[in-house]
Amino acid sequence: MPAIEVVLYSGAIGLSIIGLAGLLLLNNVFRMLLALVILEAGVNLLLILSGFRLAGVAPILLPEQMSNLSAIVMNDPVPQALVLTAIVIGVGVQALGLAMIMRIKAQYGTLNMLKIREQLEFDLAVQSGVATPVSAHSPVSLASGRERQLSNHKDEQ
Amino acid sequence: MNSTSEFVTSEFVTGNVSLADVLPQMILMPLIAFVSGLLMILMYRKIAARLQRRVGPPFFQPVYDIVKLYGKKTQISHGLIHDIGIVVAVGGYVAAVILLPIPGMDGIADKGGIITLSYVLMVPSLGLALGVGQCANPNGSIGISRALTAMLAYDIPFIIVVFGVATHYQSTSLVGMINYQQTHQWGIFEMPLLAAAGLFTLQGMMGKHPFEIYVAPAEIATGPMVEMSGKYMGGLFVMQSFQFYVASVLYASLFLGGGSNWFEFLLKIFFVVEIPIFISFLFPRYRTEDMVRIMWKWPVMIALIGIAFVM
Amino acid sequence: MDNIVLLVVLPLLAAFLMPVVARSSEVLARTLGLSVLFISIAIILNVWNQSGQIDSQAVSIAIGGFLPPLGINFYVDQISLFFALAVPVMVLLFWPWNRSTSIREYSLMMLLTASASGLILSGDLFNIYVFYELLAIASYSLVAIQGRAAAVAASFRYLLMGSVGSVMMLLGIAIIYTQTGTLNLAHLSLLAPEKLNNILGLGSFALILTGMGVKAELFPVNSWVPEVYGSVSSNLAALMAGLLSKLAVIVIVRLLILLFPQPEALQLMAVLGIMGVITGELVAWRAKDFVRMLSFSSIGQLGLVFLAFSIPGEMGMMAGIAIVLHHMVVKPALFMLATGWRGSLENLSGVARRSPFAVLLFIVLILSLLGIPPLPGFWAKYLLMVGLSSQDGSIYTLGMFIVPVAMIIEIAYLFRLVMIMYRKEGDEAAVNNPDIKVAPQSHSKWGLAIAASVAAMLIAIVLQLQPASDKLVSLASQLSDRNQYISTVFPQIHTVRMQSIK
Amino acid sequence: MTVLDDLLLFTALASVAIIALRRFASISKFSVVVYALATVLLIKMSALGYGGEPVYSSFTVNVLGQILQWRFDALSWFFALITLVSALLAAFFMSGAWGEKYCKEHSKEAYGLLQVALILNVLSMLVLLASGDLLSLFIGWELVSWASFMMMALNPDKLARKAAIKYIVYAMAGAMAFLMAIAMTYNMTGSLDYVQVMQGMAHLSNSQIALLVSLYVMGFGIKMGVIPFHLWQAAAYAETPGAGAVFMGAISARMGLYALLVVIVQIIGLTRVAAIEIPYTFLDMQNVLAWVGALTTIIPTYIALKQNDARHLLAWHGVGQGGYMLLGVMISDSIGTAGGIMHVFNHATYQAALFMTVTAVIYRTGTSNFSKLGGLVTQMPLTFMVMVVSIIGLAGIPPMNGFVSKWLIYRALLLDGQPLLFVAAVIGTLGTILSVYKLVHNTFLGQLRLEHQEVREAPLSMLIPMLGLAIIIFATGVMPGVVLDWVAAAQIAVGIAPVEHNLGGIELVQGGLDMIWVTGIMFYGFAVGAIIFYVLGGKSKHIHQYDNYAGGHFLTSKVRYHYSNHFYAGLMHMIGGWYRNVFIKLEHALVSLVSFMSQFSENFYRSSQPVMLVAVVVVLALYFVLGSSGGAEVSAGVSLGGFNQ
Amino acid sequence: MSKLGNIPVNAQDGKKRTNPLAGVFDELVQFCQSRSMFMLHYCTGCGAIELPPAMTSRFDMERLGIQPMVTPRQADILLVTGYVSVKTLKRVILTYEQMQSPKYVIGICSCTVNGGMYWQSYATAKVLNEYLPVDVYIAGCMPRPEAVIEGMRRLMRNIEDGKGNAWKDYFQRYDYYLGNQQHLFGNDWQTPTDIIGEARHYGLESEETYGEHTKILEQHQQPLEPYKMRIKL
Repeated sequence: MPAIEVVLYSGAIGLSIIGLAGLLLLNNVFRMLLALVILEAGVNLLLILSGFRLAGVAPILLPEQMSNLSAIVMNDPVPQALVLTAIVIGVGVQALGLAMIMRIKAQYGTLNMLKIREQLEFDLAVQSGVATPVSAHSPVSLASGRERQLSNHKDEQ
Repeated sequence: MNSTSEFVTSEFVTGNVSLADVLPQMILMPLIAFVSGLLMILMYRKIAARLQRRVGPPFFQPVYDIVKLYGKKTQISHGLIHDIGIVVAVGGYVAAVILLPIPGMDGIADKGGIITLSYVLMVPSLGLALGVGQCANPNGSIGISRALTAMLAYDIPFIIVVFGVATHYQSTSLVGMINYQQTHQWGIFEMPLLAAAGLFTLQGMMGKHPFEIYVAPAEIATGPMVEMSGKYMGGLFVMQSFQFYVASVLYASLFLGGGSNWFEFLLKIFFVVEIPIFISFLFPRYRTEDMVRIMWKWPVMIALIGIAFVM
Repeated sequence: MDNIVLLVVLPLLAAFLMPVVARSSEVLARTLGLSVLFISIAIILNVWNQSGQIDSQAVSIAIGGFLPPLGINFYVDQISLFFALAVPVMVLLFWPWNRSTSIREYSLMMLLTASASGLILSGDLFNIYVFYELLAIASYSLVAIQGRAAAVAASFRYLLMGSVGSVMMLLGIAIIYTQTGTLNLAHLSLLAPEKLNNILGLGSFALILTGMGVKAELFPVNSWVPEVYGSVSSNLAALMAGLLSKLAVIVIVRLLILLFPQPEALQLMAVLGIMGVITGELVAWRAKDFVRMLSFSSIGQLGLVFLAFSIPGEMGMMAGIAIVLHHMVVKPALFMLATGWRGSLENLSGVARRSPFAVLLFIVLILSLLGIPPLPGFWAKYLLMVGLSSQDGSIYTLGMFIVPVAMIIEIAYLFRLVMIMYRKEGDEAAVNNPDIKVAPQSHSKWGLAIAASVAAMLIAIVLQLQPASDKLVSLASQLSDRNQYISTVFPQIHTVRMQSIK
Repeated sequence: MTVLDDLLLFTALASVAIIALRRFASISKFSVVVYALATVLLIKMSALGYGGEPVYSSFTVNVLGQILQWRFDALSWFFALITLVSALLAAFFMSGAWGEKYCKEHSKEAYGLLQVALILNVLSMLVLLASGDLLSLFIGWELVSWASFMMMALNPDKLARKAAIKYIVYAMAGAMAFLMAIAMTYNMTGSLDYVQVMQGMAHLSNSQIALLVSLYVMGFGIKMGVIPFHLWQAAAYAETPGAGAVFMGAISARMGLYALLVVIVQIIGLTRVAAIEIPYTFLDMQNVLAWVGALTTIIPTYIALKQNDARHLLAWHGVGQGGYMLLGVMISDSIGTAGGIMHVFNHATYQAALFMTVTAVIYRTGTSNFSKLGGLVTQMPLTFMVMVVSIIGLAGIPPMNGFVSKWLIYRALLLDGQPLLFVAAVIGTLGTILSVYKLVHNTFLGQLRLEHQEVREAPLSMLIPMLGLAIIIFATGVMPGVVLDWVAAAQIAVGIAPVEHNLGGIELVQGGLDMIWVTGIMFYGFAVGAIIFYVLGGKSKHIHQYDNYAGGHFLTSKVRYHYSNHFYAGLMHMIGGWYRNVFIKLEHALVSLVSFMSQFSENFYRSSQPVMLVAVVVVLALYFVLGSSGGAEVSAGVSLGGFNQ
Repeated sequence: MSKLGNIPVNAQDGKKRTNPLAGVFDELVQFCQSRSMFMLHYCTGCGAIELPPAMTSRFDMERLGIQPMVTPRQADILLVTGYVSVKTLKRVILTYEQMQSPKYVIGICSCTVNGGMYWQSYATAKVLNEYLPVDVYIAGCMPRPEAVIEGMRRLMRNIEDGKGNAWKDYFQRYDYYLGNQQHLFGNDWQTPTDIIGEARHYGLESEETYGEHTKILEQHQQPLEPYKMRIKL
């Protein structure tokens, strides 16, 4: 495999790994979204590379080339089309995610994933009537503590 | 054991018995049992007295007691079940006595066999228990609860012994067993361990010292008998004489070859009943749980080893 | 026949037109969605009536006249047609009727309809990806649009998981493409025994399974389920649990049959299915509110589905389809019952007195869910057990023991709930103080009607067991028939080639 | 339309009618008529009980390649007879005063539901008994389970609800084991039809048979309540509303034995079971099952001994007596199986009678707690009489029917040379005697409580079925041949040599049993006893219960002079320490294990990073992929840029 | 009436035998009764210490057919062995009433005869036969076993001769005994036993059975009818 391909592939894989690691290790939801963007970019790059030929040309078949098909090195157009779609979809998802982050920030006042999850669990428990609602100003940790208390409270066998 | 089984089965297939044939037996057998039982009680009391260096009661003392009890002017009943209890207690033993073969009288014994007999023997206990229950006296109920516990204690080794014997003779028919022993060898020589365990259970079955916790006069006022007066008590005395008789005849039939003639038979049953009597005044009374413990330990162990030899 | 395409096109158009139309006339916009759904149903019924041959053979529709493998195509057989029918019908059943619903939500519902229909009909791998993503976006938005903070947070977590999943799926598709150079399913199926029967093929299957699994509530990637179902309306939860997860499952199975001949792929699915069954039921056992219980029960049932489809051969296919179809009707019905019964299980104390009919329906539904003969759920479970016991592998043996255990746990928590429902009122004070009770309400007539008709359907199937079982056999044989797929899409392929594939 | 069709159709229509009419007052009369008519239909098939050809239903269903069919043979007929007669008696029992009181205490609706539950139980049992292949057997099985559950769940008490939940979980476990076994049978033999499975079984290896037998036995054993699955039954049956408990106690749990007879005895065959050696022991599978039966006679019986509530005591005995049936069947000779099968009939009669008496006591006094009863014999003498007759049957003492079946089992054990099993069976019987005495003593004997002085005899509608059952118990005890005819036919139906019998019992060269003679002698003995008592003894006076020896203490109504607490104190001193609640602890441990695993799984679903799971599954899946195919292919597979290939 | 010589005995000496066999059975029973006496020793005082030697190997009462019994239901003889306090007397009377006829009372020690060394105590009943019909008194403080056995033998002879009928007196003159008991214990005195009913049941009543004291008793008497076994549906 030519060196340049190694570089390209490792770059793409590296991007994916960075994205994935970011998603796993970060707690800030906005950063997580950015990590997702990086991950998608990496995977898209991989997809592109699968159709990439070193020194290839654009896949436009001219009539005079018909006689000598095997001599021509062309880039594969299909992955590029796919990636185009994937990028569009990715952008859509990211925009949706951003909008959601704004709503979350407005309502929960935090971007920390851990706190969001605890608040979310607590909200769900309150909605379903298995935990006590607390005022919006009470600290999240207190609420979650109470919720935990309640969930341990009654345990029918 | 195949030869045994062939022997037993070929000889002792009983045909249909007509009622007329067995009616004399049905009348005579309880009488014989009653008289022998009275003598056994007398023997029991005499031996006890002798062991305690006393003179002991006169010869007819058991008769005096029973006649006196039946001749009481007033007697209390706590209700119909109280009466029926005594009837069943006596009647059950009468039935059991009839089901036990004795020399020359074994017409009906084959209709039941040893398993039936050992269950018929529970009928008087149950009847008595019901009768005592109606007395509404907790001492009686405690006594019954102890008596039933005692039954549980000695019946387990007893039933192992019965199993061993029945396996040995390949039969549950008492008549078959006796005849086999008379023509071959006594069971006690063929199954010494089972015989020893059987003797042990005999001790419990007779309900005398040291296994008479259910009576415990000073503690629960003779337990089941606490409210028994007059003919009720008399019934129990009659029952006791049957009890001695049944226990000894059963043992003699299983291990000592029954009796080919009357003399031999009586000798054997009195000899059998003598052993527990001698033992009974040498030991103090066992508590209920101790009785259960000892009965489930030694006789069971001996009997199981005995079975291992028999099988 | 070709107007099948309209199933995708019309809702998609409606989705984009609706906000525009709403500017001039809101009523028109509202009716637009409904009318599109009715038209869709009419189209499918028409197709079904028109061509009796759909029972035995399938039809491939090339979009825009470009024949596969270059063009993209829709593949229509019994099963895809059935699910294509299920999409508008169920969307219609769980249509957000109330007047306050914004027009955006209707629009998203139409998007959902379009993408779902496309997903099930599509005969092209990348199209499947695209429709899947559309479906995902529609459902993220539908969840988030519920307005509550919890819904947004749940939706965002769902979005993160789903996006990563779809990236993985894209990666899988990339691998497949590099191996085979095509994305048409039929073509891939032709090439699969040579090109994909290797470790890369297996890897790509694992990636696709992970990606699609997010929607299909596959074991480890389903932690969004309780959060999302708990925060959205019952209608949406019913739609997602009943329909969308099943669509994803069917697509996975189709890919599995056509593309991945490796036994390891089945084993992977079996392992994840078993884990899903056991963890789902275990957590449901601990659940303290109704919706959460249903969510985890749904995870468990989907685990059963994966386990069933992982059994090679027609028996597994039958079992899988039976469970899928059964769960597809029962779970939405249960979610409809949940509309009145949100809240702690303890609060349901004595509801049987207030709404005996609903409780009766609930019992019938869960009996079928548990697989009590002669209700349809039993036959599904019976097929599953027979299928599992027919296999030798240790995983299947494990599954054969896990499934009963899961059922026992399921019966324990479901009937604990029934007993709570039949409690005398005031028998046991609720755990919490009274002001936080979410008091049980009476059900909407519509929800009860849906639950009742599902129950009636179940009983009708019991009375018509023989035809139902015949239908199941034909569905299973068609779904598992690779050759029919290939020969339908490429009628020109020589039969000799076909035999060599076999 | 065969008679079987008529019967099933009639019962089905009747259940629909009863469901529809459940709120009407005349429903109780109607249901009695229904069961009577159904019994008549069953009697039309009575040729089955004497070795007639099986009756097939003309209704079959073809589903998933299986043909479901229904038929009645002698065994089914025998069980169906017990079912319908106990349903008839239970319905009669609750048709009168008991039903009115139940309506008053609960509601009309509840009473109607009880009737519905009863007819559904009967219907489902008939469907089960009529099953002609394993799949229809399973369907019937589940129907019976759920019908029983419905019956149990009718009692709104907290204890009853708990028991019902426990029951249904156990029942589901059993059903699942059964289903697994069916699935395996199908794959091993290729069919679920009895005949074909029977043929297919011949080709299976011993290990396969062992697996099947253990699964089947687990399935059926849970229903029968054998050790170690005995925990559910007693509480569930005891807490069922009175008349329901009568029916359930009589027959419900015996459906397990029916299925066991069909599957293990008839289809698999006990010789195959006996051929399975248990490794590292000298036992075979049959021995193990026999021991399960023997332990089931012992442990629940001694648990019953500790109960302080009449219903619970009886229900525990119901579990224990099931052990005798299993033991009898597992001896596998004609006498033993006859004993086992006959015990089903006998048990049904006395257990129904006992539950009726206890229900009558509850009806009059409002409680079945031993500490709150006593001395009722003067107030309810007929009830007492029925109870005495039935406990003699339960304890297996002549001349009642329970003795005959137990005698058969003992005799078979003797012939088979099984000393330990024999001893175990006897230990069970002795425990039964102890606890039935406790039952009859603590309810009917001893001191009458002040508040029960005005208690009256049970009403006629409850007495008639009780007395009828008492007569049956005695009559079949004296003339066991009547039942043994049916039993012999049932034995032929399951492929065992029929027991040789006559009207009075068994004729066996090595010591038989003739109950007519035994009973005759016993009654002769009682007559002698009565003569001694009434003729020789003088007049006696009936005295008040407070005129009682109390060590010189003056008894008044303020002093409760009655012994019912810690009834077998001495025995418990000895064996009390052996009650370690091992099975309850095991059950709790199992629940704790599930709870622990559940918490573990829940923590998994609560992970804060949603993506973590995706990553984990991808990594694991890829690891699995690499592991499964070996690394060599990786380098070969990685050739990118494949379009030109 | 409190003198020793006034112990009322209804002697039936003048009984005529019309049929030689008429009394045979009765005589047999009487003989057996005399040869089989179960005694209930109510050990109220120091006299009880002399009973064990009388029963055990030195003197061996069993050769006379005398056996100890622990419950009044089975006993024939009530031995009152010493001073009787008022509280004890209640129990003695109850025990006596629970014994089954024919039954006999033997008062041992001087205390039962006239109060003995407790003659001026406020708390003892001095003369036992005011409250119970005593058959035999064995005086002495305390009487030795020989004396006890001699007393027993006397009783045996009485019974054999058909003279041991003091128990009938309790039924026939119940009013008298009840009066003395009421005098000591107060007017609300009642035992759980139904003496009047018993007297009526066995035909042992006479005019003196009833009187002013039985009327007092009837006023406050708790019902003593046994529960009849009845079938009331």
